[in-house]
Amino acid sequence: MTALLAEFVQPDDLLAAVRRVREKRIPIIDSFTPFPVEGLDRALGVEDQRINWLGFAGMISGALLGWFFQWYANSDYTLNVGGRPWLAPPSFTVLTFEFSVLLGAFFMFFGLLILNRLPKLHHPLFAAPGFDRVTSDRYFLLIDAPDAAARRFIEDLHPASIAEVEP
Amino acid sequence: MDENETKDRLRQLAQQGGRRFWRGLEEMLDDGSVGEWLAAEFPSAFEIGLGRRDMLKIMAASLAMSTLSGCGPTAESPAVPYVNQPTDYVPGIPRWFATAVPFDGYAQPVLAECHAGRPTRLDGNRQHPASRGTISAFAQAAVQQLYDPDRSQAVTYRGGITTWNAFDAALLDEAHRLKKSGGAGLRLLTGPASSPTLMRQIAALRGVFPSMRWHSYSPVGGLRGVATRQAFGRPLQVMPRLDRATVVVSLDDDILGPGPFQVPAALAWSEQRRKGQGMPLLFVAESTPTLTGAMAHRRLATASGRIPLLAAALSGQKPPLDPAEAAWVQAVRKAVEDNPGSAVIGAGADQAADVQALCMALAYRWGAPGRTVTYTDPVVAESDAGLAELAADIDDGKVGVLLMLDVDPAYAAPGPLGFAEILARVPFSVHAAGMYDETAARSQWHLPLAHPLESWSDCRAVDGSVTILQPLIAPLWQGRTVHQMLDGLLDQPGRDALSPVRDTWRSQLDESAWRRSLEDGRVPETAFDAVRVQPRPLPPVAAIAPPAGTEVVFRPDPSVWDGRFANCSWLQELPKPASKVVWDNPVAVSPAMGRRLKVENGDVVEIEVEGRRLRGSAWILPGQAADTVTLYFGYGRRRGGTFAEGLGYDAYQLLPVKAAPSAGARIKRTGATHHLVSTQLHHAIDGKDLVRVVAPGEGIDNAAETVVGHPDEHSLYPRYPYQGYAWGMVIDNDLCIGCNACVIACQAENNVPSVGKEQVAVGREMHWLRIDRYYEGEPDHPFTHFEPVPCMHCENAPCELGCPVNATVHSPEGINEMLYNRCIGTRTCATYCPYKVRRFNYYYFAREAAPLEWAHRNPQVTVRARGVMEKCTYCIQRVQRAHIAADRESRAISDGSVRTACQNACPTSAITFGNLNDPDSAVSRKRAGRRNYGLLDALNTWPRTTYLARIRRHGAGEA
Amino acid sequence: MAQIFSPSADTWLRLALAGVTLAIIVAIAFLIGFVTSDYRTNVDFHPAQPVPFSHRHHVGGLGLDCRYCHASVEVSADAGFPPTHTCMTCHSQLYTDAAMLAPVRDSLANDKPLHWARVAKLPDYVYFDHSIHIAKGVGCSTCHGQVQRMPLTYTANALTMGFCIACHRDPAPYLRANEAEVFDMTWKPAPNQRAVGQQRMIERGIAGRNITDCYTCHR
Amino acid sequence: MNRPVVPLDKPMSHVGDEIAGIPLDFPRRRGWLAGAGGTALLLFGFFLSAVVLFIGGVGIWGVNSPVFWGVAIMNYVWWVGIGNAGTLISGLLLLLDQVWRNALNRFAEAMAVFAIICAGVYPILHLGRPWLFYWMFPYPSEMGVWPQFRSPLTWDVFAILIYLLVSILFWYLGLIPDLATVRDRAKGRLAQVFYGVLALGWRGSARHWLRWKQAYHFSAAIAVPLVFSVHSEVGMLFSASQLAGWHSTFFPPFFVVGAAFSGFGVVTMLAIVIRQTLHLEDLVTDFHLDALARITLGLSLLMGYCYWWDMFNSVYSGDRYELRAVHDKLVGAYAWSFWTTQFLNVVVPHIFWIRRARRNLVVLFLVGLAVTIGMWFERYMLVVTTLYHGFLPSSWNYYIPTFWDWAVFAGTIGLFLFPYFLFVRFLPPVSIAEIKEKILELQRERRA
Repeated sequence: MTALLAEFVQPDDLLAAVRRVREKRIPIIDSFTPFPVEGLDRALGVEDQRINWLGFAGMISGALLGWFFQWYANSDYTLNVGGRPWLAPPSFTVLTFEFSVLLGAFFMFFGLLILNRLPKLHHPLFAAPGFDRVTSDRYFLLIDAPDAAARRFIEDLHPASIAEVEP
Repeated sequence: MDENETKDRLRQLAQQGGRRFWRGLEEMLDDGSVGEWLAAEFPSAFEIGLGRRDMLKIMAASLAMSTLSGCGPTAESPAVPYVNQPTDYVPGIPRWFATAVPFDGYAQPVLAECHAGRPTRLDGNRQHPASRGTISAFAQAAVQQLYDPDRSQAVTYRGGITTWNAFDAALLDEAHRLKKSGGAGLRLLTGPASSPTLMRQIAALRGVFPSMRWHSYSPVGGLRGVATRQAFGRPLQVMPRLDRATVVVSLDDDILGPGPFQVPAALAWSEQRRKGQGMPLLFVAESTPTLTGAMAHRRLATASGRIPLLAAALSGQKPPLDPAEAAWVQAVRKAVEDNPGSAVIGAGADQAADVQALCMALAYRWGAPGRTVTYTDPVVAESDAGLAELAADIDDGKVGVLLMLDVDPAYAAPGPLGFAEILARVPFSVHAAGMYDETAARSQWHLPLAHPLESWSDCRAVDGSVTILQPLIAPLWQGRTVHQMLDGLLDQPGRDALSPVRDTWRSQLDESAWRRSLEDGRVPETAFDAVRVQPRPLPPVAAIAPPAGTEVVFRPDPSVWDGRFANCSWLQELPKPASKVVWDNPVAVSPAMGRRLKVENGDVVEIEVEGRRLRGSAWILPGQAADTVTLYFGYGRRRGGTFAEGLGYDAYQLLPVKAAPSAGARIKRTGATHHLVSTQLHHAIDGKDLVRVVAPGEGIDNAAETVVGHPDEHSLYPRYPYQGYAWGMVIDNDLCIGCNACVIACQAENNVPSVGKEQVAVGREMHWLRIDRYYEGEPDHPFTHFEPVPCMHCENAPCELGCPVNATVHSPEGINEMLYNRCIGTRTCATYCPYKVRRFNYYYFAREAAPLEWAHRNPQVTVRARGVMEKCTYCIQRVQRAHIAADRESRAISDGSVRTACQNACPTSAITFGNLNDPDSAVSRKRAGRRNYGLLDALNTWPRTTYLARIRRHGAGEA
Repeated sequence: MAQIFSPSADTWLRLALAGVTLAIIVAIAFLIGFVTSDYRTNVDFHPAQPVPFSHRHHVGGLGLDCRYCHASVEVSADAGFPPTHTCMTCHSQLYTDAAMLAPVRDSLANDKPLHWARVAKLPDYVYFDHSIHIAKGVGCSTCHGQVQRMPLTYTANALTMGFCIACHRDPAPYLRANEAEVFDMTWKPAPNQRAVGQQRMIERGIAGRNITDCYTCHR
Repeated sequence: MNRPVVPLDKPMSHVGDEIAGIPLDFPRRRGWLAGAGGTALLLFGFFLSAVVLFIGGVGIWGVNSPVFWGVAIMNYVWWVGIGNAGTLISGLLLLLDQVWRNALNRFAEAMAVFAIICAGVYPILHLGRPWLFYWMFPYPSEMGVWPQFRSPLTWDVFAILIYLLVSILFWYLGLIPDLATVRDRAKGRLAQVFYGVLALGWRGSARHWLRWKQAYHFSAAIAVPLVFSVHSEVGMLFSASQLAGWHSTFFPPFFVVGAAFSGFGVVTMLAIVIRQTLHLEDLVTDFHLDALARITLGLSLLMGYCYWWDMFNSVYSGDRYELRAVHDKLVGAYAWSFWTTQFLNVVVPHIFWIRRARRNLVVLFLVGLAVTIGMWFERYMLVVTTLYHGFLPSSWNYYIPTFWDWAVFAGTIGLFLFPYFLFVRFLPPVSIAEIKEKILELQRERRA
């Protein structure tokens, strides 16, 4: 089966197209832009907070790791340092925070790669004509096009070009 | 072993590097030597008779060889047992031998700690009244001198190396020739001597050579003999009793200062001082600041040349005095009247004889003879004549054979004598000494003298009692003792070292008595009894004011004395009490003179006395008499070892033949500067609570200068509980006389390296224990405070908080631990330390010592490598030794069974160490006293080391 | 536009990343392995000795007491090595002309000591004291191993800080009843060792002491 | 603003052409070689002096007792400070949604990364036994001993390391889409593969962008507090001691401000150099420089406040030792360091009250330089004036850095600049996608 890749010159044309296509209940696979186009995700109706949650989870686990690691290290070989007790939570706070930041960043970054299925060096779309301008000044819409009607509908949107691709 | 071998070994030794974390002879000398060496050490030193020397020779050789094999960086350390192990020997446990180190003719009684047959450290001899277990810095340094790689190592003739046999032969010829002439032209030159054996031998020599003459010379000491003759008609040793007299008057007489009398004087002084009444009242009039002056209740800075006027005034005459002097005299007289029959007075040894005599008479009149001042026969025997006479005789060609035993006249003679030059005119000149010094270079024969710790000999202590010196190790460089040298003249060349000494005592001491006196370090019933004396009428002293112009006084250097310790890095790096200068001798100049000449510290000045000139760099010394310049002996040496040579100026150049302050000198600044290195650049007390002073019976709480802050018990954390032992230290500032004995003791015990002048100059000295010196009042006549500062072992240790790797933590007994092997050298602990008592190994200082010197390292203490922090550990090795001994028997460590090195050495017992959890321990009781305070206690560090405030009687304060 | 990367490129990239990660893990594992290896900790190290002295024969076979040769073990930090004289007390009678004993005889004859290679070595900044361990009931074999089975003496345990600290943290399993047991090479812990061990800790005053304090061993 | 902050008049593709053109077809090859070569020499000097240091020991430096810390620690603090500002500019301004920030954030972040590396080497270099530095990390050792987690040094070790990792992630995250741009414009196979792999196959999917934005903002949101914590800890390195002049709860904020200040100084210089050499006038506009100038001025006022508030604290405390610390700052042996700091950090930036000065590249550059140097002197003042006069006058001493102190310092400048040259040459120095985003935003605003 094939998919249609429609190329637009203006971001707002893309947005308009997206809205119309969705009204027509034509399934949209994805849309591609050189930069995050304001409102595009809403128009596409994609909703995804997982990254934030991952980061948050990372920070929590980092904090726990940081605190309990210090707790363990101090209890493993208890020493009298400057007359302080071996368990000195006030001085543990700093590293607890550091660790929460570290794991937060890691979760978030690697979460991003995994959710985005990156790295993906080879992708059929790269073969699509003119797709190299997706990182410059062209805006693409990729839709499932089972029938000719849908295709015609897309053509009525006057994209700069239409290409059939194997997603 | 012959000279060439020796030379080779030395060269090889010189090339050897140290080994990281080296510990003890057990590892360093692990080859054949150890066994033989120990075998030779046993049975214990005093039983060895004839044939021992050969044995010892091998040992000396093997020390050299083994040092070689032991110090390679990759040296594997095999275990080397004995062939025949002595019955009472236990591997790994040090043994102690009693002996003495002579100093200016007086015995300093010591106990030597020996590890595997090698003396590593000297302690005082508890059983000896002249020591009571304490010891001076000089005596302790003997160990370092013993292993000094620069020591004279071979017999030389006209500078070329030869053998003992050659010398014996030559001496024999001379002896024959001399016999015929009855010893005409035979001269003996020694330092001050009290050795009975030496006296016996000299007597014997007189028998063989009737016209022999014995000269003795010491640049210090002066005219005591003459003075006592004038005062009492006979030579005497006059001892002011600081433990009994309630008023002590010193006219330029440094009673508590360095020298053979320091330890006994300090012992006596502290005995009375310890009663806490601020007694005795000490009145000092002196030209240059001394330890005695620092302890004075009332100190007068005045020219040495005006001392006769003061003496006259005190004796009732009416000499012209300036207001300050008059006031001081007034105060003294009042004190003397208030304390009838309990005052003593003494004048400096370089004062004119009649002045000294007058003071002796005054002391007799003011005090209770026999109680506040005692008289005994002189301990140091009187010789036929001095150096001046000898020089004259040489000039007249009367001297044919000159034996110079353990003296260095070519260096230490007064410049005007020109002794170094005329020495060449002596047909047969023999010089025996430990170092190849200036005299050695100018004598025909130079003989290596055995070190006191290598020798059989005997010597009298200050109280006259005799200590037999026994060898603790074989002569490292095949040296002979003085007695063996004289044996050579008595037709017994090359006889063993023991015999001459044993001969002296054979009649008095049978074998068992001989053993006992060796074990005790004291021959019973040899102390001198006090003698009753009758003062003779004295003519009034000529109380004429000295001529105008600058006055020059001469003093032995507080660190290297007359120069004999000049090659000892411990003492070179020992801060001089007054100036804290190291590795140099400054020209002491008063602040007033400094202002007048526009001279600052380090400016080179030229002093001219009777046409002779000298250049040295000035040091402004608060408390110095306005127009007086002080020159210190012991420096400006041209020979005498790598450390000794080329430092400072040679004060002997200006020393007048008749020892006395020379007036009418001229001083001017040359414009040149020479950087003098001092370990303390700032001296004003910054806030009086660093050193606190109270009136007798008073406590800190109501002291004039009161505490700023009290330890704050409120903390985020609970206070750490210390069960069991809680080690702590109390230092009594009222007893500390700043004599530096503790500093050297700490250095010797804990393998603290010397770092050299350049490193001290950038502030990298390594002393774990330093003595801070602060001035109070105006610089022209200040009050001086001494304060020993070791690690405070704070319970809230700021340093520990900073260390990222737990290299410094607290022990469950409250000791602030420093783990060298864990330290990575971030230096955070030292940065955080408010007391700056931590020392950092910026380089591998310990390795810079010559391999031979490693022999006196303490095997119980790790030698620190480069890049690690170190500091006072409360002598943890001693604490642990006591701990293990006690724990083995599951008993408690008794109070006083752990004594730190500094505590052991301190002649005034100013330092107390013990268990704070035991309310009855000495340290707890002191800490409970009202004079107790913590240094910087406002910082809430809860120091384990605390201080007792100094006591000052009201009214006596202002100088 | 043409593809820059072939379809397999991703596979290769992922493999490469996985490879790097794996390499790091392996490197760490190897490091740990090396640090704890017998090679580095000298375990099972048979140094060459001047005389092939056999503890198996003397201790295992003849049943000599440790203290016969290591005489100062109860009173000093050093256990001490036997002087040549000690060897000759017997060997002046036994095997008087055995070739292997020649060095011993020479030593006595020429008054030149034997050089034994140390088997149990500690760094110079570690201050181990035999006497206190003996006094508190820590037996020889606990550290030195089954010496009575060693034809040539070798290091039985890795004398690392870990080894020492393990016992200092929990001495109970190693404390023996009495002198006899301390020097008994074949000693086995009692079935209720922990209980008796803790009892002994209290009796011998070990319980109260913190012996993991740094200055216990380092100075 | 008469001129827009981003080039609105040009087509979207223009930004990409301009920036992606830099790595692909570098305009200033000769100049670059010269600069890179020079800094490479400095870098070599760094390794040389490090070797000398490890062989000779820290004794070759001027440190002594009581000044146990010297130039090494000063430089450490200095570099950390510079690094922090990079993250602040990028992260904080992103959260505040400052449009003009997008032209600067990329090379500010690069500056942060390289500055942290420079800072990171010092704690190791200044060790007495540097080969044992790994004892500061928690790993199961046969000794059973762990790092000491109450020590500010341990905090710093982790802080610096984590800060480095997070900044690199943050930096790379922003780079990914731009690397894709460069990839798609690259002609040569090598360039395509190089940038292709780095771009991880980015293809601008709307879903990817959605998550990317979340991630990007999230990193910014945690990077900013991280910066505050990092330099607060550096401040605690001093204030955790009891020494007069250091022992103050005021230090952490004081240090954070100082960090931002010094960093802005360096960013200003970098911005000017890059803008002029690579002709980015339409991206790094006068407005940007003006903004930098205003911030520098503001921070300088804040710095002045900190200095004098710190001293007021000391005086107000009435503590004898604190008073002496103030006295030493004002007239002590090292007063020159204090007054130099005051002049360069507090006086000089006041020139920015003048509008023309804010627009004058030379003035801007010089002030940036002044601030950077001034902040170094501040660290000198803070470290030495407190250490050379401890509590006990007996331990007072002076401090004189040696040749090797300076050699290592010069070396680390190479360690900073050489990688920076590589960055400018081979990576897009300005954020392409973010600028485009802003362009669309502004275009829409105009239409509305």
